[in-house]
Amino acid sequence: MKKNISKKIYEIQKKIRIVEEKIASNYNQNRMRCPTHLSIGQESVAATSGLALSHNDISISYHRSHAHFLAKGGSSKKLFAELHGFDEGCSKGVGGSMHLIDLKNNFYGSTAIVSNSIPVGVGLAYSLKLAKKKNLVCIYIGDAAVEEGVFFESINFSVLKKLPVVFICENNFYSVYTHIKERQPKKRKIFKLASAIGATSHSFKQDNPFKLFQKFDELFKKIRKNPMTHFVEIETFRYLEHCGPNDDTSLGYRKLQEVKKWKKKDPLAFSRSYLTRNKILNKNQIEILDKKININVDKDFNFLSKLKKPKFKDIRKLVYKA
Amino acid sequence: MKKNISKKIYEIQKKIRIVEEKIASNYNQNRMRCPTHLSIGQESVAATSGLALSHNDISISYHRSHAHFLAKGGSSKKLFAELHGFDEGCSKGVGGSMHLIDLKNNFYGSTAIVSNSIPVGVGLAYSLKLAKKKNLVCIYIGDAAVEEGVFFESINFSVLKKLPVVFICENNFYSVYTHIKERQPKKRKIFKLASAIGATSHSFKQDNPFKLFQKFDELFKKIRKNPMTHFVEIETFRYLEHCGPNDDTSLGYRKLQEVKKWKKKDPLAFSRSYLTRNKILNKNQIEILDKKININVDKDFNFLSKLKKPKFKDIRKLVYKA
Amino acid sequence: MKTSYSQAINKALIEEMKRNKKLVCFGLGINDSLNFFGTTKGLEKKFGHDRVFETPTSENAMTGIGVGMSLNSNPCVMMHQRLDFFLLAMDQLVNSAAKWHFMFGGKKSVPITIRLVVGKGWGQGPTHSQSLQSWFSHIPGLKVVMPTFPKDAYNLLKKAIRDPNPVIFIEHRWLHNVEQETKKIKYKSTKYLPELISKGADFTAVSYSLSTIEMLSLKKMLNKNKVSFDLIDLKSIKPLNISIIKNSLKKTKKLLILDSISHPICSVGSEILSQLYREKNIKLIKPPILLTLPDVPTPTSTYYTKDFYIKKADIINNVSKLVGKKIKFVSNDSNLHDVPDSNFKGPF
Amino acid sequence: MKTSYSQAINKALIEEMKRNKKLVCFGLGINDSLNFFGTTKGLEKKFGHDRVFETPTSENAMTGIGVGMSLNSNPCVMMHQRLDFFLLAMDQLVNSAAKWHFMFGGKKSVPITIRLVVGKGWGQGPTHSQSLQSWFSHIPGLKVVMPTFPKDAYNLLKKAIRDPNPVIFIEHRWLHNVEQETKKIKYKSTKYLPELISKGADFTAVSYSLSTIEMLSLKKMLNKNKVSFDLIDLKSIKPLNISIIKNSLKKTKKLLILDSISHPICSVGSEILSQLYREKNIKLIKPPILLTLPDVPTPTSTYYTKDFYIKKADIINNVSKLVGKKIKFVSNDSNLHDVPDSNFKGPF
Ligand SMILES: Cc1ncc(C[n+]2csc(CCOP(=O)(O)OP(=O)(O)O)c2C)c(N)n1
Ligand SMILES: Cc1ncc(C[n+]2csc(CCOP(=O)(O)OP(=O)(O)O)c2C)c(N)n1
Ligand SMILES: [Mg+2]
Ligand SMILES: [Mg+2]
Repeated sequence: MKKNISKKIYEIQKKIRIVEEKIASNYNQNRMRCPTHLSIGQESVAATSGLALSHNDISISYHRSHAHFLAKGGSSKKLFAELHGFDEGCSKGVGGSMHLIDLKNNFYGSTAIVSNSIPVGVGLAYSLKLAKKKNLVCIYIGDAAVEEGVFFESINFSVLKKLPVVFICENNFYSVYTHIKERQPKKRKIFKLASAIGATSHSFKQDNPFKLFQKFDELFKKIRKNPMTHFVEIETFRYLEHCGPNDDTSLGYRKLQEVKKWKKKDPLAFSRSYLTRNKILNKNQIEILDKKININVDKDFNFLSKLKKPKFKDIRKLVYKA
Repeated sequence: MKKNISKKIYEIQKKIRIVEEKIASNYNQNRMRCPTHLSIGQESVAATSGLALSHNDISISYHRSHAHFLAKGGSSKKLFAELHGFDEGCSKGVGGSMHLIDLKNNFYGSTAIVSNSIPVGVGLAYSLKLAKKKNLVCIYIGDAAVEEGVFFESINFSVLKKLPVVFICENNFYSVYTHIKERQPKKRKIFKLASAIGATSHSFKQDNPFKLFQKFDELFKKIRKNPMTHFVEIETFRYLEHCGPNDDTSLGYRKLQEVKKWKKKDPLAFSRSYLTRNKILNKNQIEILDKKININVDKDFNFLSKLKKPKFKDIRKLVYKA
Repeated sequence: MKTSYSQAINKALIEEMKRNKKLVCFGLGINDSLNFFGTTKGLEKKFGHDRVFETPTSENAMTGIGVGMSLNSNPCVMMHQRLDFFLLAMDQLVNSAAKWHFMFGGKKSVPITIRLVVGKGWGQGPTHSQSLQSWFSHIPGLKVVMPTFPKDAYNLLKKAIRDPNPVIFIEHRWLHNVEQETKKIKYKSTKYLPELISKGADFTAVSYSLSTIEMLSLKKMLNKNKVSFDLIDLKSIKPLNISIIKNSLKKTKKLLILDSISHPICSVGSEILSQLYREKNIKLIKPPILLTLPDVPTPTSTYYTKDFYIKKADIINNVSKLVGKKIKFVSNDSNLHDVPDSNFKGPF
Repeated sequence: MKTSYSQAINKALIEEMKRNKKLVCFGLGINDSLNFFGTTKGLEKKFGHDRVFETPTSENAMTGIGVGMSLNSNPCVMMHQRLDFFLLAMDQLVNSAAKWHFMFGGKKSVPITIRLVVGKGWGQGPTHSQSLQSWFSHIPGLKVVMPTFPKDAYNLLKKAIRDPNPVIFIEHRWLHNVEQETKKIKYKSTKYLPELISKGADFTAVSYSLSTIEMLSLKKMLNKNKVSFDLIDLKSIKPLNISIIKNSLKKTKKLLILDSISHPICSVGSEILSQLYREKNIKLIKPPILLTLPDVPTPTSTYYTKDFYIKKADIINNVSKLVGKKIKFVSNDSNLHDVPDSNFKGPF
């Protein structure tokens, strides 16, 4: 792998982490007044798949979408502004954390109803096929998404029409506070289910982001060449509560040990040591890089203080396009 | 197999055929004023599964349900009355051909929206489990039903909760006039899909109803003993048009050859010759039996002429149970 | 030359598919031998399987897929042979299509047209006969049109297809064979506005879709009885513009709304009354009359539907009350109250 | 002793589960650490996992499963943390639950109660804030209740659970912490009827759910301004009985409907106006006033929701117009218009 790509992988992971931590540490000031699902712990998937997507590839996501938005090129400034409800937000503050969009980077939005964006993604892919474009649509979903019938209907259509779609399922084992074993048959692997529906299915690991990137990169190239529906399941873990900025081990629905186990194999920590181990960057260089990211994120966050409070009348005409 | 069971299998098949032919031959008189989906050609599945179900087993069905209703013990008198819109119909004429019910025989209804009765069947099974009853719910579906998300949601729940459910999928290759290959990925067997979801799956053949009955019988006994979700796919074929009493080869959506091929291996004809071949009944006895069925069906049909036309005011209070 | 409603729709579809190479049509039955009640005849042949396709029975996903296509430069027309089936797709309709433009800050809109057919008679029964225009009207972000005549169907379908927003286009099945004398049908840019289609003095009648045909069919007989009325055909249910109704009421001061393909509670008829009631300048001489279906699901039996649907006699009795006149009429409600005309061979 | 709305619901559920060993409860979050806003506390422990269970995220199937259970002697209570999620289940609600008893000729009914929570404020946004009582009311076969006070919530939830028909029970999230002084709450057999909860002379106010709380909160201030009003709390949206409204209007001849958790078109407020307008004996001095949300999806930003939701000032200005009096008031609409009270820590 080229050095600059390795560096980039770390950089995106780190940026996502810092942006999310920024949100977390400021959330209790009650100025981000919207339900907010952080992806701290899950950045590896977004960072590597985002980097492997080309500009003209499309991605679409669900309620936990900050990472996917950022990894597709979305601006942290616009993300912060969106969470704060400003006109400068990526959705003018109308959508909030669960409705991000960046059409310039072909991030076609995230939505708040479980599985709701899945068929939309498949429709986007149908258009790619009609236009004979050599690109793909990446649909991020959580593990609960496959419980909604519309997932099944959508993937059936996607397979039937041989659409260039890759589903990336971030299986973090929980839907809110309920473990997957209370919602889905034991021993049934999600990616195998997808395979039986007719998608070409894969199970990737998040732990080594560099390997993961390569797998995505190969897969996406293959799909662009030979449009087909693929499905990737990746086991991952969120460190914080389902919605909000806090640690939630006190709730008792998951064991402290489980959380610790995952934190111990934190993919961001892996990347960091990988860079030094492989002499891509030394410790000092990494610190400089981290600092740069931190400064930029701070700047993006601080710009909020200059923004004007928007008014309902500015957006009430947006219900219909004129 | 006991002789009387073999006889019974033929008898039910034949009765369904005659009832359906009675409807077909009278339909153009325009007194059965409701959409009517006949199952001529598909009787083997209903007859054998219906016979294998015990009285306390429940069944539930879809728009093409005359056969399932009759096989569970439903009265042809009430069926005819229902199609004619009389108060004496199994649903008081309110439901018509697509909404049959016979609670006394634990036939819990058929409904007209594709897949709509599936979760209802699963819910019925949940109650069986709660009541610790050693029975099962048989959910009849067509091949298009598995395209609806609710099928997937329902079977997921059924497997998750280990409910005593058997799905019987009558794959007649068409949804209205559209072949399955335009709706579902090629080479994907429905029963394999169900198996990947977590159901124990089977592919049975309709051609020899006696074998088919034995398979159902064994399977149902197993489920009653060890409650689990099973799925059976059976390839079958309707001889007439999708909805209505006519031959529809002229429409051109299916080849005459295809129809002929299926008619040639008509399971009812098989049963008839099986009875004589195995000396269960001789030709004469069969003719007597046929005649008896014919006479009874005629009687059930003719009783309609004595019925009074019901009035809207008789049923308008039925919207809510008092 | 006469053009039927379904021919008008067919023509509109063909022309729009030609006009916009990106337009896509799909739905169950679109390419089968019956061509969606004749309305999609020739479509697949002319424009190919990729732009005109059958779908799996997956109403919710197909709606979302339509949203995705229309976001990605392929406006589309989705169609359902019965509105009832579309109940499976309320999430994608309400949470995606209707809100997309707004909730992403106006970044992009969803140019999707959804054709829904409403069944009546011949045992359509509880789940093949529902008409939910009042549901759709309740949702911000949707438009709802229900044209009555072939020309309007043609113009409004074309308008809906070119509209950058989601439009619900509801066709009553009994209108498909309605014919209109036309020279050559040509697109006339049109607005989502009601139209005064017949003038009179004694009262104002408001109706839409099949109700308008029902109301029109009484005109001669009422005129013979020296009763005349303004007849306003809504055409667009949302946006709903009531100024033309107000104008008429200034003259007649009496109102009958025939909303005969809707249940009563929170109906379009109720909405019109609510808007009028809140107006300062409307003074009616008598309480307005609203005729709807009863608050009962549709029964299947033809014996039940006879009194379930609104009969001519019901309308006339109400007109009689409203104008304070006895009206002589010979009931011609035939036994065949459950078919639109003698050409119709049930059930669909 | 004070009882909160969520405690009242919790108590009703526990008692009914005890009373009827066949009753089953299920829904997302029912057994998680937050106990469905506290309303299902202790349920699983007391009654076991089979009768109180978490579900997959499968709203449509779970509704049908509830129908099946309730047909097979297990009445049930299904619950959704936001009404918006339930849009996925319209087929099973409308085509199964609502019609079952009717379409099978009255053979059996569906005793299912569906609890739906409506979100407001703190960035709930377009898809976590919808309240569709007008949709549900439109459908024959459904009942719809929306109690405002803990005691009514308790009584009506118990009534709904014992009702042999499907009942939609809509709880506004901002009511969960509302408390009511009670001795011991005890079941009082009740009817689906509105109640006159406060008497006055100058106008009639009609409201329900959170709107009633909003209206009540203005009482003191209006009284200080020498304005008094009859306040009618609907409680039951369907069946909707308007006789008590009519009686009040005979006295006040002025009407304000506060339907502040609904979009305007085909709303419950419109339905009430429509029914009143058609009455012979109602004569209003001024056109009635109907206040609803605008016909716009809910925006997320707190800056936008400020003018999106109905403010006290809006209500007062309208009252002022209605009674023809200037009303002095100090606006106490705080910056925190998007939380119900100081206890509320967003977002859910
Ligand atoms: C249709 C629907 N049902 C329920 C919810 C409530 N809800 C919000 S997030 C969530 C969990 C989804 O879990 P998963 O897909 O695994 O994503 P994760 O939160 O774990 O990233 C649920 C159930 C919803 N938003 N939409
Ligand atoms: C939700 C829904 N969509 C569409 C229809 C129209 N429809 C009626 S029957 C039918 C075909 C179903 O095919 P299948 O399940 O294979 O049963 P078959 O008619 O072949 O026995 C369709 C699509 C419907 N009734 N419900
Ligand atoms: Mg998860
Ligand atoms: Mg079939």
